[in-house]
Amino acid sequence: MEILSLKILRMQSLGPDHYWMELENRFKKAFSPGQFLTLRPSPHIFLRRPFSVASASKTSLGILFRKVGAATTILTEKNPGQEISALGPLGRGFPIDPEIKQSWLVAGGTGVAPLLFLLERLMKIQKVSFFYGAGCQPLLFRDLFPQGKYRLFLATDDGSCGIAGPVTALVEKQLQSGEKPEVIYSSGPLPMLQAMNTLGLKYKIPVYVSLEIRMACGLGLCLGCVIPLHQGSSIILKRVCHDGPIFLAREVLWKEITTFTRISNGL
Amino acid sequence: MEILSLKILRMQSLGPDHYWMELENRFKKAFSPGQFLTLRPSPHIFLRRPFSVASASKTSLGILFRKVGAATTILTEKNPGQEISALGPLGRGFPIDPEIKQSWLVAGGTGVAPLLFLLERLMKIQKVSFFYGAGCQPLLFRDLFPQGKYRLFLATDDGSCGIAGPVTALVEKQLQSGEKPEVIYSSGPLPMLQAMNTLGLKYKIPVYVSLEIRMACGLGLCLGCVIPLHQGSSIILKRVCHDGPIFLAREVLWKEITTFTRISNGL
Amino acid sequence: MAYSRIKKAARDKLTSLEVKIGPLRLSTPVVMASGTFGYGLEMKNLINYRPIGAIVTKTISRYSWPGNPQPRLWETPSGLINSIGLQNVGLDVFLRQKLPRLRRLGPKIIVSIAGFTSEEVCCLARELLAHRVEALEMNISCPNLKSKNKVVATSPRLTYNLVSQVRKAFPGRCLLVKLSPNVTDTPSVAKAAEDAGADGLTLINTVKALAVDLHNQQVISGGLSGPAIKPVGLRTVYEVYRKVNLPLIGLGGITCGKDALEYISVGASAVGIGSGFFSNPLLPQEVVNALLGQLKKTGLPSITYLIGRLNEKKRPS
Amino acid sequence: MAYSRIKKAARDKLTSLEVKIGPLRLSTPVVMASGTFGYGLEMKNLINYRPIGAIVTKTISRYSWPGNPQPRLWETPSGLINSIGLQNVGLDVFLRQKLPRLRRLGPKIIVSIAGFTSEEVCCLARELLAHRVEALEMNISCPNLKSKNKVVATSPRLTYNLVSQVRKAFPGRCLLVKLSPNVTDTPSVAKAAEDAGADGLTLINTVKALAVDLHNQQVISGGLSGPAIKPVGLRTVYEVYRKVNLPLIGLGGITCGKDALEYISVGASAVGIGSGFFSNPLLPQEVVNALLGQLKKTGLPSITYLIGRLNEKKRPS
Ligand SMILES: Cc1cc2nc3c(=O)[nH]c(=O)nc-3n(C[C@H](O)[C@H](O)[C@H](O)COP(=O)(O)OP(=O)(O)OC[C@H]3O[C@@H](n4cnc5c(N)ncnc54)[C@H](O)[C@@H]3O)c2cc1C
Ligand SMILES: Cc1cc2nc3c(=O)[nH]c(=O)nc-3n(C[C@H](O)[C@H](O)[C@H](O)COP(=O)(O)OP(=O)(O)OC[C@H]3O[C@@H](n4cnc5c(N)ncnc54)[C@H](O)[C@@H]3O)c2cc1C
Ligand SMILES: Cc1cc2nc3c(=O)[nH]c(=O)nc-3n(C[C@H](O)[C@H](O)[C@H](O)COP(=O)(O)O)c2cc1C
Ligand SMILES: Cc1cc2nc3c(=O)[nH]c(=O)nc-3n(C[C@H](O)[C@H](O)[C@H](O)COP(=O)(O)O)c2cc1C
Ligand code: FES
Ligand code: FES
Repeated sequence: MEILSLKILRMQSLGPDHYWMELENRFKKAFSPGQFLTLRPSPHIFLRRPFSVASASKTSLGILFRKVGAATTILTEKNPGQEISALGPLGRGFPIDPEIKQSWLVAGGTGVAPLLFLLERLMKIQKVSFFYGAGCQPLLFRDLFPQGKYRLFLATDDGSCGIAGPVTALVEKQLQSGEKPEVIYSSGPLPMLQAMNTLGLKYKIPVYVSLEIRMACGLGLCLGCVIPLHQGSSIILKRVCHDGPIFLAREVLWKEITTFTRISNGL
Repeated sequence: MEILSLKILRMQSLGPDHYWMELENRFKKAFSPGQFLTLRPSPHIFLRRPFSVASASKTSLGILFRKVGAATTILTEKNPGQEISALGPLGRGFPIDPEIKQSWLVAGGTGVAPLLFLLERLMKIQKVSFFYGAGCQPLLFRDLFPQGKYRLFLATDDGSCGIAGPVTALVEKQLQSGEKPEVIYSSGPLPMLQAMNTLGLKYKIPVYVSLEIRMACGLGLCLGCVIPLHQGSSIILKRVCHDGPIFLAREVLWKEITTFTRISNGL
Repeated sequence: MAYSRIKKAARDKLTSLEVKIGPLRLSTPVVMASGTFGYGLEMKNLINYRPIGAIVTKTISRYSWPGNPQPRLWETPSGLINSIGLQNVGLDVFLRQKLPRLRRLGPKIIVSIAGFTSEEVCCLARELLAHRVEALEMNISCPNLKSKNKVVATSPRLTYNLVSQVRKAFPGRCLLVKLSPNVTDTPSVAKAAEDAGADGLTLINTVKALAVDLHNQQVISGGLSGPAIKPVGLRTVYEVYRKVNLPLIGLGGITCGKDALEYISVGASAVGIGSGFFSNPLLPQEVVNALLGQLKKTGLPSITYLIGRLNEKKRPS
Repeated sequence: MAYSRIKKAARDKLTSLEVKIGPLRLSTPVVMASGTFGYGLEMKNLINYRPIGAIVTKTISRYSWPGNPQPRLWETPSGLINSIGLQNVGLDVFLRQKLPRLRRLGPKIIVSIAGFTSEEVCCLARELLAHRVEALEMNISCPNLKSKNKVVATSPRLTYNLVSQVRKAFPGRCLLVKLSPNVTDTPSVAKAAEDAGADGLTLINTVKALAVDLHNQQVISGGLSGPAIKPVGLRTVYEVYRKVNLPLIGLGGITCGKDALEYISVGASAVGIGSGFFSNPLLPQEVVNALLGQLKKTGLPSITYLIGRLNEKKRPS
């Protein structure tokens, strides 16, 4: 974990309200897929903001973000060459089991960010299928996908690209066809993650989800991001920033989470 | 008085921490020299900031500002083409008596701003001498001065341009030489204005000063900028934003003002 | 929203933004707060008064008052500290020079009053009644009016006593009491004001605060306003709404239409615009636009249906 | 600064940033506040602990406590509302798993405690004394510990009673009391804590606040921290410094070295870093640098000479 002032290398508009930002990577420790960092876009906004790392090389870190409020609006006004305070790597990434041969990645909207990074990693060692859904064609950022060996399934709500409907329907169709991965990794809006959990339970496939929740410190200090999890027969409290943001979907108490947050993040 | 979102036409660094900004002028009412406007550089800074108008044409308004804190720092980051909320014209300008044939303008540091505008106006109708002092040569912004018929006397603290010493010494030397204007207009840091008041009393010349004080509304509503003035035999309260910022120096209770504010503005 | 309630609203012929604060009917719930809109007259050339339901005057006292020396202002993160010290023209000048012109502006006029003794406050109330003023706001959170060195609004008992007396001096018209957040238990003070006969409550006044000016080696002690205190204002309105049955004017840090909706949703019948006006004189219009937008979005016929919507617990009745 | 005082300082061999809070000697006046630095262990890989004079632990209770459901956080203009609800591991786990590791970090350890009854608090104090803990901070501004439904820190009497009891249970070592700003008269509560034998006071805890989430149609009730409340914290320290003779740990909204100097100038002997750490984990170092810079600039040998410099009125003695 380090706090650094990093130069912005690139800033690119991807489509409606979505941006791609590249920062120089001077972190000593490498990020693994699913981990995040926090940025401070302006001294006039109090809290740092968490963002998943969407790509990482020795020299640069890629972030895919959506403009939703004050901090992300200020981010869109940044120019290459400016510096920004970055703190990371934070959280634990997606668990990757070397025994596993076939995994599915299921992304909804802006939630595609951490899965792009995971894809980069997994496609070299596993058979990977990537399911990707968004509201409409301009919100499916296909340019961000790496070249390589994996299958890409696309869905849009309005049918403007790929099949029409939620990405989870696409996943279920594929499951119904008899195909079955050993593990599913998913990231996106809560209702989608809940649907993925249901599918995972139904088809007996472990599903890992990346959870988003309001954070204050991102460091495990404030206990602001704590959620209850089933573990064995008991319920335990975990910090999303420190113990997550990746959790096994079937351990999450979905009702607890969905009653307080309806994050309208894409899809 | 109007509140408008104005396009920034020009943004230029003048020297250490000093900038020249030009805004489109869409105000229906014309500014007169000595009047000011308030700007809101960012929604994340609560209060608007007052700035003297340093030049005004039908199409543009010029502002000379010094970077001293949060708001002025944000101003320096603005680019031509961006818009900014502007409210004006505010306050009363320098009183101009059509009978008067000869006036002196005495400026210290950033305080030169309103006097540049006044000079533009007066040099066409009067015999004008402009005394201008600053810390050092890079802080004497000679490029901002208009062409025309007037005398320019320069002073710097370090003697890097013009005579060495405070501009008030330059003024006093000229007064000692027997020359005497009918009126003096002055703008600059408080100690300089106080010295000008002393000179005015000594040589029996009315001195008008432009006062700077913290403001909240700039509109005469909050009574935050109220100062006491001698008027006849009594003391009355006046709002700097509404009744000023130009006051007759001998009416100002200097002690009251200097005990609470030591604004380090240039010179 | 049940169809029957909407029909009832239509029967009642409520115009959509109209609200009632006791006997006072406001065309919109937007109230210009005391001390931040001068005597209401200064803005005639800048803004449109139509969106404004009422103007609360700068607090006036029986005799004119010079206020505090400089410095009177200090900006803080998302806030403003002021120590104006109730500078005002006094009752006589107010009645002669300000009131007649104020009345021609359109919005309802609420005169804010304060005094050093209860007799002084009652005297103000009587004089203003004689001049047919429709509404008063008692500024009892003002540190000048002290009884045994206590600000009245810090004590339910002192509040009850003072409000009862002024109630008698100002019968039949709208009597508002403005409360302080600098109190352990604002709801109990609110209850005292209700019991004493107030028609409505205005909350909150500024938050006790201090700034340090290291450069000039001085401190500035005063009241904090602005966005920084919005969470305090919302909390106070939320708690008071649960304890009393009076209409509330909620304020503290309102700088956009959304802020106004937040206050209304926790129980404010009207909202006050204070120092937010300084940064944006178009705010009254923006608030009205946001409220109309919300009515359109929800299909509700009157803003009154939104009052206290997120303050679940039933109010005592 | 008189030469004689400087000579005396040199004689006393004070290191420049050392301060004393009762019997507790801190190498720097920088104190990591309760609840915003976890159990002090989490940051070992991120920051240097050298600039830190003391760490106050997350408030612990006799038994572990789950805290409040989500949402627990809400950002406000220049502030943060939290409603963690004192989630903590409880005394036993603290003693077994946290304390031994905490002690190896370097800074002094102050254990923050709270309970539902005075017996519970005294029990915590006794156990911690038995484990040779050097300093306690009583979190009596915590809304969980109520006597007749009153938060202890809202009443001088309740404060006096509780502090006296804990004083007896924790003799000879540093006993701090953390006070609330949500009180009509914090100085009188401070006086009660002093009279009951406290060694120092920590002020302020968070400011009662509420946020409205219109999108999810819910309210978030909790305590406000961050730059928004700095003016409230400064005011409280300023007032309490005039009333009591105890060393004060000032906090609320500190986000830079200048803020720390402001607190010290109105009377704080040490400063607490709370939610400001979230935005900038380098803050402890920055504060120390600013304090050292100030000593260099003023030529003073010890930071203690700056304490209360702008709080003119003589303290009672
Ligand atoms: C672990 C993690 C990883 C994230 N990765 C990404 C990413 O890769 N790309 C991206 O665009 N966004 C990501 N987010 C969400 C991002 O942090 C928020 O969108 C951002 O903080 C909003 O800041 P703002 O000031 O612009 O908006 P605000 O004005 O603060 O809020 C606007 C909206 O964003 C939601 N929001 C605010 N804070 C959070 C938060 N901490 N978590 C979730 N929702 C929030 C609010 O509910 C609100 O609806 C991530 C969040 C977490 C916790
Ligand atoms: C009528 C009037 C006309 C002015 N004209 C000009 C001008 O033409 N060019 C220019 O550069 N500045 C001018 N000023 C000063 C300018 O308003 C301040 O420099 C600015 O508000 C500082 O904002 P900030 O956020 O950058 O600094 P802050 O962080 O707010 O303050 C930094 C420093 O500026 C001083 N300051 C802050 N506010 C004011 C204020 N309202 N008046 C005086 N000093 C203040 C403070 O004492 C402090 O030392 C004028 C002020 C007034 C009242
Ligand atoms: C400069 C200033 C002067 C004020 N004067 C008064 C006053 O005379 N009487 C009063 O009741 N409140 C006064 N107030 C308090 C406001 O009416 C309001 O209650 C407070 O500012 C909180 O609202 P805001 O955050 O929207 O400004 C004053 C506030 C400010 C900022
Ligand atoms: C997330 C969070 C948790 C806190 N938990 C505690 C606590 O357990 N005990 C306590 O005494 N204070 C607690 N506080 C209050 C802080 O210690 C501090 O008094 C307050 O936040 C003001 O300081 P700040 O503005 O620097 O954050 C907490 C504050 C925050 C933000
Ligand atoms: S955000 Fe602070 S513990 Fe997770
Ligand atoms: S700044 Fe408000 S009256 Fe002058």
